Amino acid sequence: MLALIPLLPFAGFLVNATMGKRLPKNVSGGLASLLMVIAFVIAAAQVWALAAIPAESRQINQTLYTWISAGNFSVDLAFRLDALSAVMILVVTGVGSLIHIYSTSYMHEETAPEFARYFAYLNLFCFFMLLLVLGSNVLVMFVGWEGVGLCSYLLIGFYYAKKSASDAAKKAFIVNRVGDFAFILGALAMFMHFHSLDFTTVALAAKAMPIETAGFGILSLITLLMFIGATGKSAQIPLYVWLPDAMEGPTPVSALIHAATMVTAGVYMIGRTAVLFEHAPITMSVVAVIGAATALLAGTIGLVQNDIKRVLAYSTVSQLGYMFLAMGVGAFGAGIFHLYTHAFFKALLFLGSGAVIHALHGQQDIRHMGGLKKHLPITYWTFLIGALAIAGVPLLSGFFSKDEILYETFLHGHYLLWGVAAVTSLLTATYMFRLVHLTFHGEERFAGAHAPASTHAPEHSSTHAPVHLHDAPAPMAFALIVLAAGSIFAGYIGLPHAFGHNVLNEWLQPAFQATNCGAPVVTGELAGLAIEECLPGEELGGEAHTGLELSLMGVSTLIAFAGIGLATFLWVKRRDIPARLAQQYAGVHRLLLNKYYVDEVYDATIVQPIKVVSEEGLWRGFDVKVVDGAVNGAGYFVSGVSILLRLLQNGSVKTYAASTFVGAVAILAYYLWR
Amino acid sequence: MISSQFDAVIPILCVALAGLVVLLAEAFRGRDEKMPIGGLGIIGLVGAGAASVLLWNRQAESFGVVTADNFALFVNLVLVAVGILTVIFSSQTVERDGLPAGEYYAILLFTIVGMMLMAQANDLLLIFLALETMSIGVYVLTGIRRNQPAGTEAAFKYFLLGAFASAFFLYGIAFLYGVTRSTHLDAISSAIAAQSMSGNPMILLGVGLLIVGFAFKVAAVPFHMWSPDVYEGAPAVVTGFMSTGVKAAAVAAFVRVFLKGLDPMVADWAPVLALIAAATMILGTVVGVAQTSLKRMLAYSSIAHAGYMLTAIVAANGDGADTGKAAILFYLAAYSVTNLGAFGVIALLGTRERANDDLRDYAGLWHTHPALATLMTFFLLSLGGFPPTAGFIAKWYVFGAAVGSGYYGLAIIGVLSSVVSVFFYLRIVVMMYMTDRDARPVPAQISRMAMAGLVLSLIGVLYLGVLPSAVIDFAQASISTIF
Amino acid sequence: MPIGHYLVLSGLLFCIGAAGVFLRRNLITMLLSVEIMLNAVNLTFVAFGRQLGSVDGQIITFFVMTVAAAEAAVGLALVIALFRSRESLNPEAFTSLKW
Amino acid sequence: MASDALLFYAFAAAAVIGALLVVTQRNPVYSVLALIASFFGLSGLYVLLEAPFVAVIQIIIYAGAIMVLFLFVVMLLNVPREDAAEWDRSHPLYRPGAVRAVAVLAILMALQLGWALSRTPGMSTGVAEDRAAASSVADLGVKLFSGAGANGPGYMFAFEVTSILIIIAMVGAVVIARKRED
Amino acid sequence: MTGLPLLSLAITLPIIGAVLLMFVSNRDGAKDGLIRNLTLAVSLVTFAVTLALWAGFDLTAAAPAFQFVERHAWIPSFGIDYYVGIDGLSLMLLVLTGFLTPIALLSGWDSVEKHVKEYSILMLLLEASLVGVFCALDVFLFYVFWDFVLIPMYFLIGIWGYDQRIYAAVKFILYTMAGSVLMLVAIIGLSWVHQGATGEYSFDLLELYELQIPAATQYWFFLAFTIAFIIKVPLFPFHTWLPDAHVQAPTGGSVILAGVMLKMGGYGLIRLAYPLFPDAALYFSPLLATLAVIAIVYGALVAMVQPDLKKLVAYSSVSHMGFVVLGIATMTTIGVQGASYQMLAHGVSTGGLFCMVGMLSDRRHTRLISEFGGLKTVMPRLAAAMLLITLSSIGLPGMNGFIGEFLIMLGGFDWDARFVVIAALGVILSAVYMLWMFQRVFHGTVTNDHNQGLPDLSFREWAIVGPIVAAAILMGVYPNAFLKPMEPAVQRIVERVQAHQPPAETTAEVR
Repeated sequence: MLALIPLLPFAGFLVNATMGKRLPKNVSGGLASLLMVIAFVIAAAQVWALAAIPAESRQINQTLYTWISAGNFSVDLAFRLDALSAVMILVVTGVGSLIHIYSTSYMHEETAPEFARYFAYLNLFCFFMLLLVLGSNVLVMFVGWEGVGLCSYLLIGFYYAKKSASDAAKKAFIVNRVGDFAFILGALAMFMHFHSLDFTTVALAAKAMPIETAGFGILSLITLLMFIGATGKSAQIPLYVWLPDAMEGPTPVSALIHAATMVTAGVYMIGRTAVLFEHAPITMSVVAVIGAATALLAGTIGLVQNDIKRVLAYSTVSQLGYMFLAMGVGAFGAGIFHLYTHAFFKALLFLGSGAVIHALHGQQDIRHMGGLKKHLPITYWTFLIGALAIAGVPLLSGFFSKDEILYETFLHGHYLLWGVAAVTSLLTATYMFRLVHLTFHGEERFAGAHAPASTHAPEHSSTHAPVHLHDAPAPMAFALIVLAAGSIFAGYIGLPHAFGHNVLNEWLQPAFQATNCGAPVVTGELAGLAIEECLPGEELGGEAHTGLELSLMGVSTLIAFAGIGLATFLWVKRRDIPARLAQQYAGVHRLLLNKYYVDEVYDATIVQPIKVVSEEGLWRGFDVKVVDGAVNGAGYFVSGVSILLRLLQNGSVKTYAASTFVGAVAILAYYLWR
Repeated sequence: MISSQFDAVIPILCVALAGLVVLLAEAFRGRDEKMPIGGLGIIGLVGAGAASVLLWNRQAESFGVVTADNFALFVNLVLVAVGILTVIFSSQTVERDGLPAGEYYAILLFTIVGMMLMAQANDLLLIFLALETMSIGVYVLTGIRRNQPAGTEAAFKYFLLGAFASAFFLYGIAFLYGVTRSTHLDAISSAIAAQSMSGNPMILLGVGLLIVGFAFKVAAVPFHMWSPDVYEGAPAVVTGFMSTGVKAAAVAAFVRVFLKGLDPMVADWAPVLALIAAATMILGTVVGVAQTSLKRMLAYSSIAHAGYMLTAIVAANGDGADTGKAAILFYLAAYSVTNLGAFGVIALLGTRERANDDLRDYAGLWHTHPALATLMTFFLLSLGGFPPTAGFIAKWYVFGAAVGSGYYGLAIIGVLSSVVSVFFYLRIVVMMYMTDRDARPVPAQISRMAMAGLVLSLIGVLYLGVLPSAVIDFAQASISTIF
Repeated sequence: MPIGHYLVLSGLLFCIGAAGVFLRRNLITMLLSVEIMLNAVNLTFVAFGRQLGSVDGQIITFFVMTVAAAEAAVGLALVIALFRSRESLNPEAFTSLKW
Repeated sequence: MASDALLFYAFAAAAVIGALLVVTQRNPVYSVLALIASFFGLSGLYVLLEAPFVAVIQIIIYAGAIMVLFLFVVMLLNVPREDAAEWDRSHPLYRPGAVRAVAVLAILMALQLGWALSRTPGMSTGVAEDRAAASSVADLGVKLFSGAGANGPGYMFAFEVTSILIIIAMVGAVVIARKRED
Repeated sequence: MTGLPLLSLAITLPIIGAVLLMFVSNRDGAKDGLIRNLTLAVSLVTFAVTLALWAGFDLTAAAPAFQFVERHAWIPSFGIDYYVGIDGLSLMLLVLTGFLTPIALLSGWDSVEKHVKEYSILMLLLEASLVGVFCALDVFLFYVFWDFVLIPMYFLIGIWGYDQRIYAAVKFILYTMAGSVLMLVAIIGLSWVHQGATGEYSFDLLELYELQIPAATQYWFFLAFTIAFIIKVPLFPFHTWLPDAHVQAPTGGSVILAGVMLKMGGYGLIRLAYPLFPDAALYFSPLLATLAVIAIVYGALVAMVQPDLKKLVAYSSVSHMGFVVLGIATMTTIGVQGASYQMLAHGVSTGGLFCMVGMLSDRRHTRLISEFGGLKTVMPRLAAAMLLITLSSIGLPGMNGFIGEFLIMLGGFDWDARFVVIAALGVILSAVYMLWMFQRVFHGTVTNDHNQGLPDLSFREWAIVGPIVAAAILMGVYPNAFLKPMEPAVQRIVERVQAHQPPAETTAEVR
């Protein structure tokens, strides 16, 4: 049954990939969506069944067959549903279904083969993503891990005829590969140390090991490597560069892959191996710092971007940073919680932006939008809900998850990180509402403006200004509304302790610790980072902290509103200030606009040198000149010697006799003087 | 079978008689009468072959100086094969070039007499006489095309240098005679062994001078310089004949003298021969690279092959002795069949006016004469030592012996030089298959007889390459009788 | 006379003959030089034969002479043929085959 | 003995001087004549070695027949002087002196031979000291025409072989020297 | 097991086919069609034979090490036998050979227009000799096949190749031969060692395994063998023949060359060099591994900047085969299993890549990447197939390339993690060069007018692409089908070698 969940979308992929060309569009799209919905239903049923199992042994396992075995290495193709993966499959199938449905409408202008291709990819993605979350060992997860990377590649490059799209696709894949490089090394190290790749087995074994407070041990190594893998997939510093470019793909893809699901794989993976991370405080610190730094960095960039999707992309990076921050401080539950809520509102935002782009026939530049509120009411209102949620306005889902992260960070004593997170939170609210204002409020700037070629999505290309704007068609609207509902209510399963019962945390708790937790409590210098999880119960959620929790909640509420207010002030009331600021601090502005020139730096320090060295140094230099030169040189040497020796053969009989004579004298000389 | 004092010379007699009959037939031939003179030669050669087979394992000896031990008989059979193939290939050349048929075949047969005698003689003087008989015959054959100045030039070079080398050879015999009181190999061997004369400077002089003589005949460096010119100047058939027959006979005598007569001196001559062998292999292959005339190229190739044979001789002492000796015989057989085939192809492609032996003349041969090109390819692959041809087994055998006797250096030089040699063999292949045809005239008619000869060679090459066991056993049985 | 004297003498003659091959630019003289070498060898044979008290040395000499005669016949025939082709007896005139 | 020595040196001088003249003369006619003179010296030495038959043969066959053949050819071709034309001097290795310099090696070889002989024991024994000469013509004939005998093998077969040698040389000489038909 | 001498059948069937073809008179190509079909039929039957071998292969624990053994005296006086037999390792390579030959034939179906008969004969001879290499148990026999392989390949490159074919052919044959002749000397030496030890000559591999060879001798012999093998692999810095040979060879030749012939090197290392000379092998392993990781990274970097598709694939082979050598150098069961698997995987995926490049080059008569672009619009199916094979080549998990690389790295991690870290860089780089290539060829818009209206996959091409893609996925999804048969063979070899591990080093545990 468990295997059916990923296999259904895979079946959809097969159908669409092999005969999609010949299928009418509503069949191929409908089939793909239907299969996803069925998968969602099955997933829900499975989770329901899971919930019925007592918490200590809350797992559903299914082994298909032994996948690879060699020597003492053996790994099964096996699935495991536990509390953590349950959350994930619901998100993946749920949000996935919605996006499928949305896409049937969004992609409708494509030709039938392209349409089928799109859904084939999308289904394939869901297959791999489900494989990733359901895999019971590192290697199966890695299959999904790389698989989603592949699908992301395919989907980003969906409009392959566009150079920027295929560049972005390639970049995404390669940057991901860099992360995978570390991931696979981590897996190798894991196997070397634990002789297993199964998550539970490894977690149990790791549990018995002391926490590596003293120094950099094997667990630190494994976790650090895996974290580097996560930075690739989840777009963290230093490997975040691919995600903004990934917006070249169709917008629903951005919603599904680059917001809701795939990019959270890194977070999920840390959750999956939480025990290991707990035992490696050094890595944890790294995770937290990187997470916070990414959140801040991406937030600052997001502030000045003009492409609606890019703003959302940086926002995603930023939010992912948040999640990592949570993981890094040991608040795994909070991280996953944010992952979960983020899936809703970020998918919503992307889909909303998709609806905008759809309506504007491919226009993505917010400088050429504005005033869309009255044209696209459904889009506007749902988008607004998403924006409010992400900004952290109380009682929406984003508020709860974000707040929990801030709270946990503060609680664990990372005040600096808390500060960074708070600033980021402010930035988030600001740039989100900048986006809302510029897109939906103010004067209409879209009329007559031509979509710039570079951000010109072919599917909605048109050369003349839109005459009449349509709001989202029914399937799109449906997806928007459902997600908007999710953005509002999803947070209530993880209510702060101050307000009630954190169902999610409780549900997830067993997944973050190996089932038989018996390790002694260690209180080292880095205390508080890692040890709580071994103590059953929720000592952190005790009454003692309620006051703190409430006051921090207040702070974040203030921050959210401050951000919204600031945005409203700057981009509705005083439009001149941002422009003036941009002029005044042109350098900073350019720096931000160009994303701190990170791409350029990578290009100059890594890409170009490698290319030049490979071409001029290795190929034309070493390979052709040195190695082949030596080989050909040997040949030339022989023929040169040959030509020289040949000259001895001058045709004169005397010379020949001389040679004979010299030979005779030499032989006699050898005999007589040896 | 009746035993008599003459047993051992019966093969030789057969050939000699055939030669005389050929002369007589020529004498009685009408001016334009056609006569299958070559056929007479073949009869004589077949008779010699049959006699050799019948003499197998009988250790016949005649006059105390001619033996028909299995070693000699093996070489005889090789020579018979060489002779028959040469006669077959000659028919076309003789007719085309207007050679004096009777004289040509007579000299050819007498030359074979000399060769067989070299293999069978057990006495230095007789070896010298046989060598001269053979050499004079070959000199004449080389220059037999009187209308070709190059042929005469080649013949004279060969002659003068041959005579020069013969003098050294003879001088060496003189010293050995002076020290051991005999020219008989058994006597020499026992005299040296009995008096442990290996330190005697005079005997060393003798050994050194004998090496000069033999090395000249097998065309080993630095006594090789005649061979490219002579091979180029001679008619292709003759070149084939002398590159195989002369080499086989000379190597046979070489082996007999050094491994039998001078066996006690092995520590003295082995290093010198090893050095010569190494130089020969290297120089032969290296200089072959720059050649553009096929005959010349194959001349250098046969220099290199002489190096391999010398390697086998050197290896015929020490642990790999038996292997080495048998390897010599096998190598002779394999090399002879292969090289004759190759020269046979060259001979067939020549015209009266032009030898057509330049590399360019082979351009696109595959398209015009696919059969010839294919045959040539096999011969070249065999010369290069590729499986499944005779050349591969032969090389393996020789290097096996060298390694067994501890001459790793020679074996390595050998294999590496064979790689270099592959380069120039492949140049021919490249020309034949991979280059477009030039507008050069090529002979239209290839006689059936000659094709049959080539196919025979090919069968030999493949037989020795795929199922070498019989011949290897034969070779091993052959060496067991003399050493 | 000591045997050594004869041997040294023959060695000297042999070397003179050998040198002659290189010194002269005349095919016939070169042939003559080879004859000197053969005669030097003959002297060696006879001297050894005398010292060893056997007739072998002398008999071998006969054979050598026969060979020398045969060689001379062929050699001179070749010289004639060469001369016909190029009107010269200089060995350097016959270098069309080379390299 | 003294006269022996005197004769030896005289004949030796004749042989050596004759030989030297052969290789230094530019005129082949003189060379042939000098070689005949040298042969006379050798013949004398053979007499000293108690090999009179060889000495006679040397004069009759060698000097008389073979050398005359040479002389005949020299006259026939009418090339009195060495041909000094500069043939093919283009080759880098070929300088007129280069190959001739190899002749210097002959001196080295002579030294080698001399040195080798000087280190060989028994070189100072006189040739006639040990044994009596066995050089009667009868002895020669018996040995020459015997097959395998008590004193080791005879030379009968070798003698027969020379017949082949002579045939081949004859036929060959005719084939080569015959005028071109075309 | 069947009573048929299946191995001999697998060797002789192509030879018989070749001989039959010789008698087909084909004046001016009149019978080309018949010849092509006949050749394909022969190769398919041979493939069926290899599958029959697989089917009949005994996987139980009690099975003998070598199965389907046939032994006939060949040159008895030197203990040389016609001695063939297979273990799982050989089996898999045989199946690979059987699988790729029909594909190679199909890939040259239309593009080989001249001398079809000779081409077919040579392809069949090539197959026969490759089969021979993989099942010979007599070292001499092995060498005979090993050397013979060169000849058909030489002609294939030289006659049916592209413009620089002669240079490439000569370079190919001389380069590889220079390496293998030293092996010949070592083989001979080995038989002498055997003779010294037992008084008998023998080239029987299994008997030679048992020899106790002095360490110094081992070193020399190992080097001689290994040079032959790493030239064939080819390992950096002996790889420069490969790009030339690959680029100039006709498509079918490239497929066999990359798909099967390179495996001869890896096979030789596993079958001969390591188990015969374990002490030397362990001593030299770090050196080999160093060269291997250099090859991995170097090959990838150089592949990245190639303007020519075939050259790119050729250099990618250098990189991928570096993994094979690395796996072997680890001499752990996992590593060697991985190496063996990588050989199979590389055979399929690189064979496939060459087929696809051949299809492009058949259509456009150029292999320059810059001549292409935007082909996905014109030929979506070809692009899809190419993408799949590309992905399998870059080691996407779930496809064949990943399994081998992962196992190799796993095996290597235990042995010396430093090598693995560098090797893993190759994984990144492979994505870089392959995807970049894919992008430049297939993505974008059609800029070159010649590329407009190129036909998509034909039925014949489907017949090439289909099996390859199927194999690539099957091998990725269910690798155990291939790993299991190889396991006992690999284990035996690893145990044999590791028994020579000096005891001091075995204690180095991770924990």
